[in-house]
Order: sequence, then structure tokens, then C-alpha cells
Amino acid sequence: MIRLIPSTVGLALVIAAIVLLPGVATALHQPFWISIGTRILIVGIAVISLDLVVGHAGLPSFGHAAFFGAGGFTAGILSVQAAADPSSALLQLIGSEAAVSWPLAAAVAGLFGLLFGALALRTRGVNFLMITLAFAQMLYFVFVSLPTYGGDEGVRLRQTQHLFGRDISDPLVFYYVVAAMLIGTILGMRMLMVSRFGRVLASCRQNERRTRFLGYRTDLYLLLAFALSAAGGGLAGALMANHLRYVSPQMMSWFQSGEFLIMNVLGGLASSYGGLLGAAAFIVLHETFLSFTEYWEVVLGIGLLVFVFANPGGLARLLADRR
Amino acid sequence: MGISAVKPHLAFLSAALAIGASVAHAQSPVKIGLITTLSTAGGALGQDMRDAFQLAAKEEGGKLGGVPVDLMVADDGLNPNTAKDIAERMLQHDGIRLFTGIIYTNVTLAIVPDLLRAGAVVIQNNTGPVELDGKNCNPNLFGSAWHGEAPGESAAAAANARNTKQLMTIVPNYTSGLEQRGAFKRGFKGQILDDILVKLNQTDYAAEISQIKLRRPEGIYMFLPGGMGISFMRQLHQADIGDIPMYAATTVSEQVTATVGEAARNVVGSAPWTPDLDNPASRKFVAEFREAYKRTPTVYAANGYDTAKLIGSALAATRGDISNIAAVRKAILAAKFDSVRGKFAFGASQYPVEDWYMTTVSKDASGTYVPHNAGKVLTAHGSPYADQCKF
Amino acid sequence: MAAFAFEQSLNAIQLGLTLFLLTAGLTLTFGFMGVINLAHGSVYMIGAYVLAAVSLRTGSFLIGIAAALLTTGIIGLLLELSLVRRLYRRGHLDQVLATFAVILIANGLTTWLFGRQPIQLDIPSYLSGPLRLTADLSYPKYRAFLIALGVAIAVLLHIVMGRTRVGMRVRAGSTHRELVRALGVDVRGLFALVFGLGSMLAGFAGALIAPLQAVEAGMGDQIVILAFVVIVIGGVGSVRGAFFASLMVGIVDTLGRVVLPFLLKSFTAPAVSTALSIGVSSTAVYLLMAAVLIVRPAGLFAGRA
Amino acid sequence: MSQPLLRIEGLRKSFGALAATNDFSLDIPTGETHALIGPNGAGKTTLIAQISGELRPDAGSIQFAGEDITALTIAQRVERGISRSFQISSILPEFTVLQNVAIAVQATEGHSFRFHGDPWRDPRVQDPALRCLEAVQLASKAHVIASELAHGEQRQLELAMALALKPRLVLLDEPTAGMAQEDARRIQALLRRLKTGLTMLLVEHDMDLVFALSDRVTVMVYGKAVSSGPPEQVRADPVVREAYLGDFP
Repeated sequence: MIRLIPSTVGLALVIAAIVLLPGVATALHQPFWISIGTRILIVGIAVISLDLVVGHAGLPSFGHAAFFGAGGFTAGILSVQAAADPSSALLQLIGSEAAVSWPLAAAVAGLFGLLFGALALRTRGVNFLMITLAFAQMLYFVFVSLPTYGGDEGVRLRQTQHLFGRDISDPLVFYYVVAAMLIGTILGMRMLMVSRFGRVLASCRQNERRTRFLGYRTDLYLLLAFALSAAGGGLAGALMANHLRYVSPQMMSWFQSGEFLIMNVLGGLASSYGGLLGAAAFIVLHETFLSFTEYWEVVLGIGLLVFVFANPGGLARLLADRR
Repeated sequence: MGISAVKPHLAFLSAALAIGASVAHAQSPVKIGLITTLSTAGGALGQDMRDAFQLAAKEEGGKLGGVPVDLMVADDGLNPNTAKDIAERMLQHDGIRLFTGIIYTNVTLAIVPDLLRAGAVVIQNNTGPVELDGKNCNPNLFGSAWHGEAPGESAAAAANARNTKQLMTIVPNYTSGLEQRGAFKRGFKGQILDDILVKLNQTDYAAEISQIKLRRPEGIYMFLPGGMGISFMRQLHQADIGDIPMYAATTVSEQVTATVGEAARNVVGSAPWTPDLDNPASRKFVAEFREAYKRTPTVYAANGYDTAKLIGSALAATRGDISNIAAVRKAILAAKFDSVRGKFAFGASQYPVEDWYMTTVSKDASGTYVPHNAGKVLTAHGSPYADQCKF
Repeated sequence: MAAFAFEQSLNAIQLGLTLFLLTAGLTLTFGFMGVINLAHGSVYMIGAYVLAAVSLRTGSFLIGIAAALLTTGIIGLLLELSLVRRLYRRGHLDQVLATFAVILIANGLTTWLFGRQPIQLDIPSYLSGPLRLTADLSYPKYRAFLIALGVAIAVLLHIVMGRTRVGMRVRAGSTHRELVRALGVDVRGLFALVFGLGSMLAGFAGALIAPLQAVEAGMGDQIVILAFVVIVIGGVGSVRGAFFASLMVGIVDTLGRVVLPFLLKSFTAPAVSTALSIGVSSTAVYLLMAAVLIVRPAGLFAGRA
Repeated sequence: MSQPLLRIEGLRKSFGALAATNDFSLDIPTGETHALIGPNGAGKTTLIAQISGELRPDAGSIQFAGEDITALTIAQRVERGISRSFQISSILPEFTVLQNVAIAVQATEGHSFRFHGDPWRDPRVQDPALRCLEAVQLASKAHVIASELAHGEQRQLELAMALALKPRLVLLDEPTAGMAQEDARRIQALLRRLKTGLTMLLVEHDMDLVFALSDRVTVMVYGKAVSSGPPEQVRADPVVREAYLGDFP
């Protein structure tokens, strides 16, 4: 069985690359790498959190963008409300203090995860995939038809973001804040996957019925995994909202969910930092193709097909068709 | 130095090459960043705009206003994330300080404030979002097409000009749709029978058309951009509803009327420029555009062409030195160029003050349905929020 | 008002039946082969493009329809033989990835071939205009034509699935896949056949809807999700389920667009009520799905598996 | 008479017109090894599913150690001491043999909503797991990936997993299904050793094993118990001979 075994050496290399990127970018006179790097790290957080459900627990979730968007809109709405009512000290605090708004975004997304997960986990396999997709679409349409927050066009965040009172809007500062969150996510994931909870998830992935007859209430473990994953997606969404200073329902579209899933498989399922590698590979390829041709979709599509078939059974085999 | 049509940026591989290149050109041409939407289904407007912009530069042999320009075109794929990366790259790596080309509001909202914060000059060559007008205006932001609510206002003027007593509105439920409807209702003198809101990118309008049939309005105000409008017109045409004028402002282009055919015959559009507008600049533009691209330019193409000429006038005035932003601003505001629209001037919030024309659709000699200029409906019309703008 | 209610009922039925054409093929491939084919919407788009291109060249709507059926059937077969066949044994994720890739390629190629502007297409004169039923009741001929075709296809499928050997095998296979394999039926041939026919139905749906809509790249990307929702509601693999669920979705969607704003207007401000009703009506289908899942997690017409 | 460990009364379960369990009653006292035999389709596996909690009966009751467990979930039954093996080997293929058992041992600790600390480095999990492997004579394969085990060894592993749950009643659904004669005898010997101190309900087709191991045998035909008693008595029962055993020696 091929598996991406998270080695300590690999982790060290990844962390080193994250930490050194801004320096390298400056040395090579490519300062905009910091911006695209920030985006890769943020998407990496989203994909790693998706991997908890798809890779570790073996549930094919096709609705991760909903949580990404829910987190983004939480941050966005807080910021808009704070801007609308400058006299409210409380709103100012919530809207511009990341130490408040980010956990709040993660919590909101996590609650959505609990709700959607409770319903979706009544099924498995294909139906699970379709139901998570449909729930994400539902949330997407709700936000598209909410003109208060821009509807389809989205809203701009007006507040300058602070972390523990310090301004973090400088791109380099923000990069390192995001990097810290990402490294935290990776380390947290590594802790989780070897813990008792993680072992039960791995057991569910391999044989949920057997796990149930060992006395585990597998629904509860999977639900918590789903909610944690949603919260991670929400955190990434809030970070993205602050990075772009803009949120829109596009964050929740099913294409976004599809891209997350692609990055997840690309990077390797059931790993700790594979999601980051997948995000980096996908985003760099996407931007490169886009800069070369208007028909980048064709090139990207062919690339994906090659990837799927060059990996016969590959990393995705861990997620065999199971009910 | 000429124009690189779509300049490939292998951002991650070409670092060393790029450094070499920037050293080699001590006497560099003025770089202009054209961030626009060329791919995806939404790419048609951006392509029109880009083609016309490039046409303007080609006329002068790679110069605008006599100054050599390096036009860097980048496709944002209608994705704010991509747009942000392109903007950062152009700002930081290419050192560009002059931007234009953005078509869609989501891209505008995602990157324009950052570009302005970085001290760049941005010329919006499509609808300027209301959010960046009035009290949120910015000295470095210009609109070369029209202010945010002009399409709705001009549609109302067209409906008034045709003495419409009562009508219904149909718009998608999102910010632009509601803004345009608001602008329309402000200007319309008759009675609104009912407002219909539809889902964005809705494709079936049977239920809405039955409602329209029931109310028998004299006209319909529709703001249904892109495929939505085509679907609506085709389906309305099949209903037992007679000839009802559809006031569509700028959403129904020449290409759309040609595509939709007979179902588009009742469209009453409005625009600050039409291909049959009779002035020398316009005649020259239409002829050259047809010659170069074998199609009739749309108003979006005209906007791109005028934007290029506007930039050219500013470059001529500053002799290609755009390091002094105050001087560049002053030169742009003066707007000393021959606009295809005839007259062109900026209002206080730096959006155009311009005339608007109504168009009606009829069959031309080849059997194609084409919009024709049917007279002026607004004169020297500018942003209603202009006086709230304080720099 | 009675005429209005009748007309809206027809609208709901027509919407449902057109959706059924798209979902019938999908539910079979989904249930029978267990393959998630996101590219079903791309085949729908191809059907629309072929109809438009061919009927513009030949001037004949019927030749256009025939060409669309033929092309999408062949494309379906080719997809099965080259791609989908390799995906049966793969996990759902590989299927999602591969068919997602097909969507990207199809959209890219379509814009490359046909440009980014929606393309021209007219309804043939004999199907154009209103059909006058009574003095105050008329209905677009073309929509009536769609209803008639939808019913015809539903009846045809009912007969094929219920009365023919192939149909019974497919039906058994879509709910008890392993069983049919165990019986030694030539599943490979059957799979290719079903996939080709399913694609043809999708192409047919796309071709039929084309004259009423903007034929443009990506036109299948949203509706394919709706098709999957219908399938989940109806129960994976059940054509009957797809039929009733499609009608339910058509009715719920039309009710949401017509009745809801009307009801809400009576007790809220008009501006609020319309916005609210759009919000509710665009999610009504998904709420319906959630409600069905709470009661019957496997869908309304799922086989007892 | 002391209370039986498992008491099944009037159990019924139908699938459409087919009555898989038809007014079935059974008592199993603590310490007994009880065999359930019957032709294919007699409803044996359906019965196991109802006892283990996977299927809800239509009527009747199941009592365990004096408690009515008819409405309890699988997890609650496992907690009370009912564990099972499967007719078709059901293991965790990517884990090692030891890890398979360890996840079962971990289940006896109460909930596993613990997010820190690796149970595979915890002697409180590893030691009991190794002991279970020793009990089924699989300790030498502890670090082999479970999917690489031979078929017979996978059955041994299943037994170890069932034992690791510290059960009071083990439901064994055809522990020698699909096994070579030699392997089956090994499992038989293993079960004989485990028999002391365990209550077992054994579904089995291998008559040698049934008659060698069981204290009592119940014959099930069409969802009904047609005969029940010590092996010799059942073997002699003419009803059984006619209905099922045929010309059994």
C-alpha cells in the first residue's frame, strides 16, 4: 500500500521552505511571491483540514468550500458591521481583532459542519459526496441572494486587521502570521492522527462496520472529524478574507470544492502536510497556464487526467469504494 | 518596444531572466497593466476591450500619445484571487503604476483598493462600482466608461422618451441588479406595476413570463447581463405577449442582438456610444476595428479605445514621465483627446459627464438584427454622487 | 386567475420533465456503474452546441436534433471506452477528479471552437409562437412540445426498463450491482451501452433546451448539480425515482418563484419579501433534499439494498 | 435455575414475505458453548445480527444478564460484553496485526475522544493487545500488515479482536468458513482452549467442530428452532435427521 508517510525530515524541509520563502523572494527581486505564497499557505490550511475528513476518515466530502466561505463571510460581515457602526467599541473590537474574529469564523464554520455533518452522515459513499455538495450549493445560493452582503459581487473588508492589538496588514507580517497558523495546523494534524481519536478515524476509513462492532459509535467520531475539518476550512476562509480584504460567494462555489478535493488528492491523502503540497502544485500550475493561454482550462484538464491515470490506484486507493 | 499581446509570465521560473531584462532597457517604455477577463464564459467583454485598446496602440506603432508603451495584458480568469496575484506581480515586480482593463465588479472590489493604496492610477473602463464613487472616491481612480448607475438612469430616460406609462422590472437578486433597478426607478416617470427578482444566472423564466403576461405591462425594464438576457428574450418571444419594449440599457450588445435574432427586435438599449454615431473619431474607429477584427465593435470596445486614447493624451502631456502622479492626474482629468463619443469630460468624482443615446433594433440588409441609434436621451449626464466626492 | 394557475402548473411540469431527461441517464450510470460523472453537464452542453451549429448550417431543426443525438451518443461511448471504463474500480475521488477534468477540457474546447459569445439559434417556425388553448389561455408551442417529448421519453423508458431483457438487467444492476456481475451478464458491453444512451439523453436534453436559452460554455455546470440533487432525492439508480423527483423539483422551484413572493407580500414589505423569497426559492430544492434525507436517507425510490 | 446469560424470547424478523426469524427462543447459560446449525438461508446470520444489534427485531425480546437489550445500540451491547466475529473476515487491512487488536483494546477504555498521546506507544493498550495475540497464537505476526495475513490467520486475528473486548458472550459467525481442513482444526483447538471462562454462540457448518466443541446445539430451519439439546441428543433426533442432517453419520 502506497502511503505518504509524514516523515520528520519532510516536515522540516516544508517548514524551512515556508520560513525562507520571503527572504528568497526578496533576494531574487520577486516580492510578489509573498502574496501568492500567502494564498498557497491559506489554501493549504483549507486542504489539510479537508484531508481530515477525506483522507483520514475516508469520507468523500465535496462541500468543503461551504465552510471556507462561511468562515470568510463571518470575518467579512463582522468587518462590514464594524465599519457601519464606528461608535460601537464592541463591534470595532470584534471586526478588527483577529484574535476574536478568526476563532469566531472557525466556530461558525464548525457549527455549520455539525449541522451539515449530522444530516450527511446518515449516508456514506456516493450519497455522502452528493449531499455535502448539495449543502454547499444551498449555502452558496443563500449568500448569492443576500444583497446586504453584496450578493454575488461580494463585499470588501474595510477594517485594518489587528492581532492582539498589533497591525498585521503589512504583507510580510501577514505572511508570517498565516505561516504560523499553517504550521500549527500541520502539527495539530500530526498530533491528531496518532491520537486515540485519529486511530479510530483510521479504523473507520478501513472498515467502519468492524469499528462499530468494536463498540465505537463511529457516527460521533466522524461527526466530530467533520466539524473540526469545517472549522479548519472556516479559519482558512477568514484568513483569505483578510488576505484579499474581500469575500464573495464564489468562495463557496462547487468549483472551489472541486479544487480543494483535487489539491487534496494531488498532495496525498491521509498525510499531514500533503494538502500544502497539493495547494502549491495546483495554484502554481493554474497561474502558469492562465498566464500562457486563454484556453488554460484545457491544459489544466489534461494535466489532471494525466495525474489521475499515471497514479494507478495511487494515493487515492486508500479511499476505496466502501459503504 | 511593441506590444506583447498576452505576455507570458512564468512567475516562478523566470526570476533571473526578468532581472536581466529590466537592466537591459535603461530607456524603458511606459508600462501599462491591463488586468482583464479573457477566459471563461465571461471573457467576451474583456476581449472586445483588449482588442480595441491594442488597436489604438497599433495605430501609433506601439505608442500612445507619441510615447512608447509596453502593454502587459493579463487574464484574471474572473477570479479575484488570480487578479490579486497579477496585481501584486505587476506592482512589485514590473513596477507598473498605470492600470486599466478590469471588467467585473468582483475583481474591481478585490484589487482596485490595493492598487490605489500602492499609489497607482487606475482607469475603470467598464461600469464603475457605486461603492467607489461619491464619498468613497479616490483621486487616483478614474472611470472612462460611465458611472455606476448610468445604465439604469439611461434606461429610464429611454422609457420616458417613449412615453411609457407603466412597466415591470426584472433584475437578478444581487447588488448590481438592485442598484440598477433603483437608478431606473428614480428616473422613470411612469408607474411600476411590479418588480420581479430572479436568481443570478437563472436559465428558465417560464414562471416570471407568465406573471408578466398576467399583468400586461407596456414595457419591461430588464437588467439581465450575459446569457440571462438571451434566455429571457428567447423565452419571452415564445409567449403570447405581443411586442413589449424591453429597456435593457447596455446589457444587450450588437453581438447579442445578432445571436438572438427576431426575439431581440423589441430591445430598447441605451449607451453613450453606438457604432453609427456620426463623428470623425467614431467613423475612423469603427472602420479600423472592422478591418482589423472582422466584426463590429461593441460599446465595450469603444470604451477600451477611448481609454487608450485618454492614456495617450496623458502620456503626451507628461512626455511619458509618470513618476509625478499629480501631473499624470492633471493630464488625465484634462481629457484632451478625440473621443469616439464626441465630447468627453470628467465630473467631480472622476467619472465621465457624457450624452446617452437610445437604440432600437431592426434588421439590416443582410437580415441581421442590429441596434441603431434612435436619438439622445440624456445630455451631459454625470454621476449623481459627484458632489459627495471630496479629495 | 385560473388560467394563470393552469399556466404555472404547465411551467412546473415542463421544468420537471426537462430536468428528467437530464437525470434519467445520470441516475443509471450513477446507480448501475457507481461512477460519479460530473461531465454529464458537459454532454448536455455539447448537445446544445451541436444542435445550434448543425441546424444553423442545414436550416433544419430535425437534422440538428439527430446530429446532437448521434454526436453525444458517440461522445458518451468514447468517454466510456477511453476514460470511464478505467474508473469503475477506482474510488469516487478519482472519478470526481477525472470527470472534473473533462468539464474543464470541454469548456475550454467549446470556447476555442465557438468563441465566448453565446451562439445563434432559432426555434423552427412550426414550433414557434403561442399555442392558443382558449380565449384567455395560451401556452408557448415549444414548451408544449417539450412537455409532450418529456412524457414520451418517460413512457418509452418505462417500457424499455420494465419490459425488455436489457432494461431489466440494467434495472437489476442499478440497484444490485454485484448480483448482475455474479450472474455473468456481459457487464462491460452493458456499461458502454448504458453510458452511451445516458449521454445521448443528456445531449437530447441540452439540444431541446438550447432554443430557449443562451447556448454558452459552462451552461451545464450548474444544472448537473441540480440533476445530482434530483437523483439523491429520487434514490440512486431509480429511473422512476428520477422521474418523480424531477417533477417535485420542478413544482417546488416554480412554487418558490410564484407563490412565495405572493404570500410573503401580504405580511412583509415588498422589497423584503421578494429578496427573501428568492433566497428561499433558490434553496428550496436543497431543503427538499435535506427533508427527504431525514426521512429516507437512501432517497424516495431506493431499492432495498 | 440460575438466570441464563442470554435469553431470546419470541424473536421475529421478516423481510417482506420472508420470515428470517420466526418466533425464535433460546437460553444460553453462562459458560456454555452453544452451537447454532441449520441449512443455508435458515436465518442464522440474521439472528446474529439481531443479537449484536445490527438489526432490530420486529417482535420479541433479547435479554442479556437479566437486562432487556432489545432496543440498545451496537455500542451499548459491546459495552455490556457482547462481541462478535464475522462470516467474511472483517479486519482493518492497513493496520498491523497488533494495531488491529490495539484498537479493540482501546475501545474498552471508554470513549476515544482523546486527542493527545499515541495509544500505540501506550503499554496500557499494547500489553493487553499482545496477550490477546498470544492467546490466539498470532504473536509472531504482530507487526505484519493485516491484509498480508493468510486467510486462516485473519480468522485468528478476528478472534483476538473479539477477545480483546473482554466479552462475556462471543458470537462467532462461521469461524472456519472457507478454511482448509488443517487450518480449521487449528481454530478448533484454539477455541477448545478459549472455551473455559467464555460463553460462546457459534454458527458453524463444520460438524466435526460443532460436535467436538459445543455443550448444546440448536438446529434452525426457516427461522425456527426445530431441535435443541446436547449434541448426542440432537444428532439422534429424527426430526433433525430428516430436516437437515440427512444421512449424517
